[in-house]
Amino acid sequence: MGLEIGLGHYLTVAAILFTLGVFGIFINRKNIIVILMSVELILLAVNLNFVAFSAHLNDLQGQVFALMILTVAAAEAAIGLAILVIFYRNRGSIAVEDVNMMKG
Amino acid sequence: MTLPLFFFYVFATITVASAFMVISARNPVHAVLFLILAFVNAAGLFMLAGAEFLALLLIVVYVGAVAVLFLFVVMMLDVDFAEMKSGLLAYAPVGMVVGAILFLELLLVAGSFVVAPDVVGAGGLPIDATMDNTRALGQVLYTRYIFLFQGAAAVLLVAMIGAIVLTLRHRPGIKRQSTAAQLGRKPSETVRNVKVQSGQGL
Amino acid sequence: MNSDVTDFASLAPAYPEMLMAVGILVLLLVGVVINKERSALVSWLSVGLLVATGLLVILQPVDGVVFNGLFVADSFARYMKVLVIGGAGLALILAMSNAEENGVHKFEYSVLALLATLGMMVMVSANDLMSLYVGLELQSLSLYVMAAIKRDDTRASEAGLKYFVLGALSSGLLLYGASLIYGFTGHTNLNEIVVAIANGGRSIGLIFGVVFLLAGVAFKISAVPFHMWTPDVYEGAPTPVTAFFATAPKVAAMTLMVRLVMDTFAPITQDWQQIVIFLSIASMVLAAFAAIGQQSIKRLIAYSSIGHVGFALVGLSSGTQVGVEGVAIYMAIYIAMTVGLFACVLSLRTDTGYVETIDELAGAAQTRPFVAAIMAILMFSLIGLPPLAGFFAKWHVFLAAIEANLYVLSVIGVLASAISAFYYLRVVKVMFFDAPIKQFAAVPGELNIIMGVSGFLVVTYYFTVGSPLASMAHTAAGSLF
Amino acid sequence: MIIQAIVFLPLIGALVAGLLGRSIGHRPSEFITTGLLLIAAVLSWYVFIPVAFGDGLVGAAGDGHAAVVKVEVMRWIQVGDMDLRWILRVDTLTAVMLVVVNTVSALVHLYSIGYMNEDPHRSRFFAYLSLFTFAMLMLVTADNFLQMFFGWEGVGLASYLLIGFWYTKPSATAAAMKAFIVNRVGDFGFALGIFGAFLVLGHIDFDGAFHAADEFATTGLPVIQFLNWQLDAMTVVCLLLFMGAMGKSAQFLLHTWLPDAMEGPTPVSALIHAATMVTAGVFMVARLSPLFETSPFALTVVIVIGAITAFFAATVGLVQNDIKRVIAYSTCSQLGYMFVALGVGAYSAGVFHLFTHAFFKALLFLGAGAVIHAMHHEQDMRNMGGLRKKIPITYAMMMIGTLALTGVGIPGTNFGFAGFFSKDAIIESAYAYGGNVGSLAFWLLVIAALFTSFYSWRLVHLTFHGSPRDAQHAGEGPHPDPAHAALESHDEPISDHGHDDHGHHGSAYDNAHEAPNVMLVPLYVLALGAVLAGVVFYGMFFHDVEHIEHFFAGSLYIDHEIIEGAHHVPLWVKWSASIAMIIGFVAAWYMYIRRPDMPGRLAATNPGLYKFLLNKWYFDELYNTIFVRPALWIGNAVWKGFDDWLVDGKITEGLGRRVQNVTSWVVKLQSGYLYHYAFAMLIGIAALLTWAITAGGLI
Amino acid sequence: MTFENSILTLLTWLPTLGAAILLLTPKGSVNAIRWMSLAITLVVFVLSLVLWQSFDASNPGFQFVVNMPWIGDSIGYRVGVDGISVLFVVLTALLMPAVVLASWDVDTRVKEYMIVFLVLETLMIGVFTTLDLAMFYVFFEGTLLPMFLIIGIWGGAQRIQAAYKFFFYTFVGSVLMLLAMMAMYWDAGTTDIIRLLGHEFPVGMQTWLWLAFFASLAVKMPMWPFHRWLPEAHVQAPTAGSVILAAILLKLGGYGFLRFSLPMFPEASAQFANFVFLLSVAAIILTSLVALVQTDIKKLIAYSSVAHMGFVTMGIFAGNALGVQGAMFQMISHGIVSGALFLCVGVIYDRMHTREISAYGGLVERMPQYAFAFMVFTMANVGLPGTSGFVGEFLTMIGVFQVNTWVAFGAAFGVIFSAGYALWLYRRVIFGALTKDSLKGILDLNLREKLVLYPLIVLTVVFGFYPAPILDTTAAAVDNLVAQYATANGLDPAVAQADARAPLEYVAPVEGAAQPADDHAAEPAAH
Repeated sequence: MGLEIGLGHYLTVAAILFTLGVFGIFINRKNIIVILMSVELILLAVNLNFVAFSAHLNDLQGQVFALMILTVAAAEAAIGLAILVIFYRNRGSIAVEDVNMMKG
Repeated sequence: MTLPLFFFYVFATITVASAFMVISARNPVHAVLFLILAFVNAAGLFMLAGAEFLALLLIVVYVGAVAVLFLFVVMMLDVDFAEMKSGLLAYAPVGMVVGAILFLELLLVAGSFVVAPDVVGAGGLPIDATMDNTRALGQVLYTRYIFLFQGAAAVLLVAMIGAIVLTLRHRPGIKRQSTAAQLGRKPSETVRNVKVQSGQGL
Repeated sequence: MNSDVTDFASLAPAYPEMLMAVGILVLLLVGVVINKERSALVSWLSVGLLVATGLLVILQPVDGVVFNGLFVADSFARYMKVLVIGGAGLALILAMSNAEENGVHKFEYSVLALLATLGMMVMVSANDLMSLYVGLELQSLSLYVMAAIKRDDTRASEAGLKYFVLGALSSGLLLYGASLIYGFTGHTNLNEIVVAIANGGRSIGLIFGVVFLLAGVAFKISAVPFHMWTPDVYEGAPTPVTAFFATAPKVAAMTLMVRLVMDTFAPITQDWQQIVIFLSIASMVLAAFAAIGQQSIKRLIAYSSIGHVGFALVGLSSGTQVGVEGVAIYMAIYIAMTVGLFACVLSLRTDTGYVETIDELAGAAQTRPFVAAIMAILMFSLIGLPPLAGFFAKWHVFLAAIEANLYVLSVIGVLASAISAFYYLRVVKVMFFDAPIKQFAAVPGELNIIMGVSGFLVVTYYFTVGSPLASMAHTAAGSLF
Repeated sequence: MIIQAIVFLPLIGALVAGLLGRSIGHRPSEFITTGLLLIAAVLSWYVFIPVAFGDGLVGAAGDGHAAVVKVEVMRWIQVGDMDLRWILRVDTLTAVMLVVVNTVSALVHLYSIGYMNEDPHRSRFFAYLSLFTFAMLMLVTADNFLQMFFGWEGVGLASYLLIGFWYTKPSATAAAMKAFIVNRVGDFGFALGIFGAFLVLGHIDFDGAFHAADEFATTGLPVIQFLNWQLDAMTVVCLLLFMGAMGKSAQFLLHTWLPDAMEGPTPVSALIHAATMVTAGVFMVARLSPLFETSPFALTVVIVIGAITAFFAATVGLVQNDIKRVIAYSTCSQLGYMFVALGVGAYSAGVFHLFTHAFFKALLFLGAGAVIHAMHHEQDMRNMGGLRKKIPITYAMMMIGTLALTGVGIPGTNFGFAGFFSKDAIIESAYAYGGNVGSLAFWLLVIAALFTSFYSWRLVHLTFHGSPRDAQHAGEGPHPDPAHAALESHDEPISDHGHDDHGHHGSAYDNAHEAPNVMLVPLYVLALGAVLAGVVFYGMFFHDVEHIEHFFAGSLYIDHEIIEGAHHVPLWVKWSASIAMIIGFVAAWYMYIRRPDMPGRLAATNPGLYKFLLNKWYFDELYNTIFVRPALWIGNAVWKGFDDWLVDGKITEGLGRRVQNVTSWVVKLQSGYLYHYAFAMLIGIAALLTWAITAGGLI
Repeated sequence: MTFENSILTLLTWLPTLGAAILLLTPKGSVNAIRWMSLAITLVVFVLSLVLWQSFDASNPGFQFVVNMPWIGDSIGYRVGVDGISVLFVVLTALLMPAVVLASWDVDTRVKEYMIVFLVLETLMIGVFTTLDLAMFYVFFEGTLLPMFLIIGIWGGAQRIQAAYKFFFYTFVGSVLMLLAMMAMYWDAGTTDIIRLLGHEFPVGMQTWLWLAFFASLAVKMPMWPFHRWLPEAHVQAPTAGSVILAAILLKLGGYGFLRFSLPMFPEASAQFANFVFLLSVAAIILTSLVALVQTDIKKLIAYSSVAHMGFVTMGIFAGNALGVQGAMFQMISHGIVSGALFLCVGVIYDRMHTREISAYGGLVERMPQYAFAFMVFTMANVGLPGTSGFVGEFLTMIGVFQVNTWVAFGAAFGVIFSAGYALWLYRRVIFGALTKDSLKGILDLNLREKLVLYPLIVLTVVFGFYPAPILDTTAAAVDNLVAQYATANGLDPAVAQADARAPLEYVAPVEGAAQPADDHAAEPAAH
């Protein structure tokens, strides 16, 4: 890779993505699916980090790690959506504000 | 500015912008589409960093499967978007501040990255420049990381079981195809020859 | 490190996990093949599998690092695995009575629980950030599903959803931390990270990595402020599932926590110590206060478990071997008490269903004296009142904290435990001092046994298990130093 | 064995009557206790006579003679260097007291058989009496401070029980309580005095303490840090001890309980509040004379308090209407005399007066009891009058008592009633003491003698002379303050204990009758004592120093100078008391026989003074205002204000409420919204990051 | 298993064994349960007497010692008694049969009731016999549990609040003590009390340790102003609970001071002695005054307990043989007397179901024997010489007088006030005319109540006249303790043994002239 693209660039992009993902989770009142997508953004940021570090350190472990994350994240998305579906079946809504039966 | 750097900025900008749109789009379908866009551009970033296999995987698995799954669910749930509340929360400023602090601190990390020279290349698995990326990964995945491979398999198994146990429903009263019954049918049971008188009907 | 994974004998330290994995697949097949109405068979087979695995763990001949450094088996891992397996097994037994009503009658439940347990075992034995992550996710994903397994129940699905969303977020945090640590040390293997940190010293990136990583683990042990999911999930999930949540996963996550801070981050003790102390104080104090306001028994238990994590972290805060011993003992006693507590909760059914709120327990001492007595004993033990086991648990962790001169932490801790007495006593008060209002259904036999054993151990801890447990914990902790 | 018998026979009697009284019946209880007391009395005289007339005390084994005989009974408290044992110590002083106590007690027991004839709780009464006697004997035979304190408190208890004997009568129980508590105020000082004595002298037994006090002559007086002052140790100790004496002997400031104590049955008043218990203070100071002698200042205080008491009580006695209260104030006054004697150093004179006083005052009380008995428990003298004809024997006895009390005798000769010798001895000693204090004491005592004479004769006149003034014969009597009178004396014991009913009131005079013999015999014996005690024993107690020294054999400090001085006072001093007595008599005769309307007019013209005296200088009211009410107020304030409001309401429950507040706040945090939860995690991680890098010193 | 090494274990655990047997007894056979409990407690009592009898009073050290470490050198099974603890064991064992007898009429949940009491007995005896710091805490704190249940289940109308208050006051204090114990463990490397007694803690550390122990012990005593839980707990507790609370549980505090604060932190104890004195005197004066205005019999006695405990703390921190012996004696005596007073209250409460003083009056009319018993205990409470109450008060005051006259002066007010409230109570309850209709049919003591009260009367009086059995037992141990304390504070041990004349100064004999300051001294005397 070209040295002119510094690690800092990648880390910054990852940090922005991460922050956006985090922000998406708690700023969002509309739709749980968007929350799930925010999680995907976070994972993307992490993967970006790993890949960047991997390249920077000239070490493959980062990529293996990213590979694992991709795999697991897919599984996670599947389960998340499954749960979302049954929640929708029970409540007829996926508005974040409606996920509020239990509190205290 | 070199070409890679130019592409980096292009990909990075589009990724970030579409990521922003993911969380701010009012229509979830748009959000999913922006997510796809973000993934694709991130794949470009991966590519720039030399992780070709991962870049393609991202497109194939994420864009091809996960994002589509999202899209599918969004469509399936048929949410009445008109009812969705919009607007930021009352405490959004506080959230902004906290988010900003977090972001600045992460930038601090990015800015302060100083690695001792001996760390570079001293990792557990140096990249062999002579081997292409996919091959390198493939070589370690089934040997050195067999444990992880199996573990990931277990995770996928869980996802499978989970998805089934949660969403599979045996609705009573629904007609299903029974292959055995179909194959086991005999003409004698199903076919009746009737002589139809012309002009009369049955 | 490139050991030959085809040599089966060299994988001896991982035999239990292997047995577990194979057993799960077999059970999955059995479950699919047999009639689904008879899931009890799968349940018992699962318990049997756990017992077998547990025995294998105990009898495991070889310690060591296998799978190219991804997996470690040492006495600490063994100790904790026994706890994990024990907690999981007991939780499975608890799930058997009235499984239908609780929505845990599907055979997949057992399989998922086993998969989660496998994930926990991987966590316990993780010697690499990657295996840590995979184990954690294996556990977490199973738990997400288990939380929502009563899929027609609104609250259960909400619990599952909340758990999932927040869990995913915490995974993201953990991974972010892992990426930073990887980036700043160049390694994912825990043993090598120690060396790298020791050589490279501290840096912002590393510290941030540690914070993120610990935050991710803190979520799993539900330490404040990463605890928010706990009360809701505990309340919403079916009670047997809650029992499962409250026992094994906590042990596994705590093990992870201990291994990370005591082993991997040992060179930067001062940095993580601050974090752990913060988590500890926040957990103890917040749980003590929040639990007072609860009406639901399960929420109460949730907060109680948060508080107990705080206490266990007191031991960890010391950063000494005595502290680790304390944590190990604490978790064991915590498991025994929690399982007993859930057995009590599950055995108090009225004609309208399970007892949900504390007030419904009124007068249980007269209508169900045995259950009430056990529950009272457990409550007193959870307070940490001598001569019950809970006291000795606290004794060990605070002993460590005092040794490390963490006086402020200790004082806050004991005061928090005094405040927490408030809500535990309320349960006792309702059961013993108030007049009965409801009749309770008969108690299933296996619950009686679990309650009896739990009560017995808690009461006679000093004479029976106390000393052997302490020496085991000593050995276990010794392997980290 | 004799000594043990003297001390413990009453105890046996008390136990038998108290514990077995219900089963063996009243009559046997009475006989047993009285019998045992009589034996004890006889034995006391048996011990005393060799002391008085022979060579001295008969040793414990009966052989030889000794100044002091000690009988160890058993161990008591042994801690560190302190070794306390129950030891009966008998020396001359004790022997005198044994005689006084046992004689009077035996007579009172006897008298009570008659007086309490119809009381349903007689055996209890006798048990108390005997218990009292036992305690008093323990007091006088004490060999150490603590044993004395035991007897001291024991008599207090018995006094409490006896005053409150008629427990259904609220005034009686109140008086009992008051007696006990006021005594406790004195004991407060006494106890501290004992502690101080132990600290200063290092011994808690008398001999050791006296020996240590003697050593001060060579070492110099010790100084202690008491409270915040650096003080002369012996003064502090003696004053504290004297405080105890003031309480028990009803001296000025701590006298308030004694008049109220008259709520008890009259024999009790005779025994406890005239002859024995109240003299315990005198006995104590006499016993501790070697200590008091080390502190001139303390002695001065003793003189001043004694003199004031003598004067004060006499003034109050002038106007009282309750027959027993008059005698009670008289007792109070006479005790003042004794203290003056002690204070000036004429210890033997004080003890002498104690001795004689026991006889005539017991006589007066028992006589009064006979009057009350005769009048069906009427105690207000304004409702009496003319009883001379109805109860002549009682009248005669009362006359003897009055003569003895007022000190009738011919100065310079050996003719006189008991009080004459002892009182004159005191007045002369006071004069001989000299100085401002001595003169003050002398004049106060002389005036008190005048008053004594006045109120004594007033009593006799009102009771026995003139015409009957009970309800049927009413109209002519002076009723300066009828409302007050009603309040004062119509708190009758309720009917079940005695034979009088309210219906009897009208005919009290007509029904008056002489007491039975069982009550009269004690009067005779006491009258004998009142007549002869002075003449017979003057020599031993006061006549000449050598005789005194021989008699007391070291059991008292003997100040040669003062005794010599007392014998050589000017003639007018010798006559002063007698003259005062005569003036008093004449005044009483004039006011109550000659011009019976005069007291009323006097009272009317000087209402302030009259009320002041009638209300006993308003001491009760004063104490109520400055001690009792503040105590209750503080108690309430601490209870309601500190305990309930502050500690409970604000702190304990306040903390509870704080916890609840925090709880509701924390519970609100758990809003149920996912984004809140995520937000919490985010804030947590941001905080941890910030903390980690700032605390870690990375930026 | 010889007598030497088994007697204490037997004493401690026998009641629990009994409780286990009761657990297996059918709930319905109430009488059997009562008789069994009585039998067990009696056996324990006899055993305790055997223990006392075979106790060698001349030996200041621990006897009947068993020492078995458990984990490392922490939390071992170590038992033993010395002169300071042996009597508490006897006292506990003595009162338990009385308590069982007094509870004969309890008819709700009898089985649980007796079990709880028997367990409590084990814990109480355990506190006094254990020689392990951690086990001390275990027993000490363990008593909370049964007592909480006793108040909460069998208590009066406000029982729940009272139980909570009792629990939290003591619990909060104790947890701090627990931390101190841990710190001691790390400093000394053992929890063996015998070895800890020989360990010298750094002076700076002592201060904190002392304060932490104080937090717990002062609440337990209870010292003013940490006493607020006591009146409520007493009022709400059933009779037996009050008895145990007053007679034994309060003594845990005093015992703790004697066992730990004084010998292990002597410098800190000396440093804080004045502070303790202040609180003690405040307790004696203020709570006595509060007792004076109470309207509830039990509350009055409870407040008087606080006042009497003031004497104990005062005596302990006088640090000389007189004071400490006095405190010991006061504790034993108070155990008997206050226990008996609560039993007395129980007698009339059982009949009338009210504790309001105003509901009574004139009881002597119908209940002369009761009146007698109550009188004896009242007088003992007042501290009349000849009752056990006197000896303790006297010794503590004389002991403290040698150290600080202010304190003795203040404490002496207790002599007055105690007479005030006790006699006031007696007058209102026992004396007066029996006019209230509700009282007309009240019955005197029955045989069972006599069996409970009369032995206590005997003890009260006997120990008043002949306190030697108690004082002799404690003497050697206390002398040892006091000598240690004095040595640690740089004093001559001989001074502490009682002869405190050494510090006196002498002036040359001055003739007559009194010092001007004497006027001030005369002032208190004048009141």
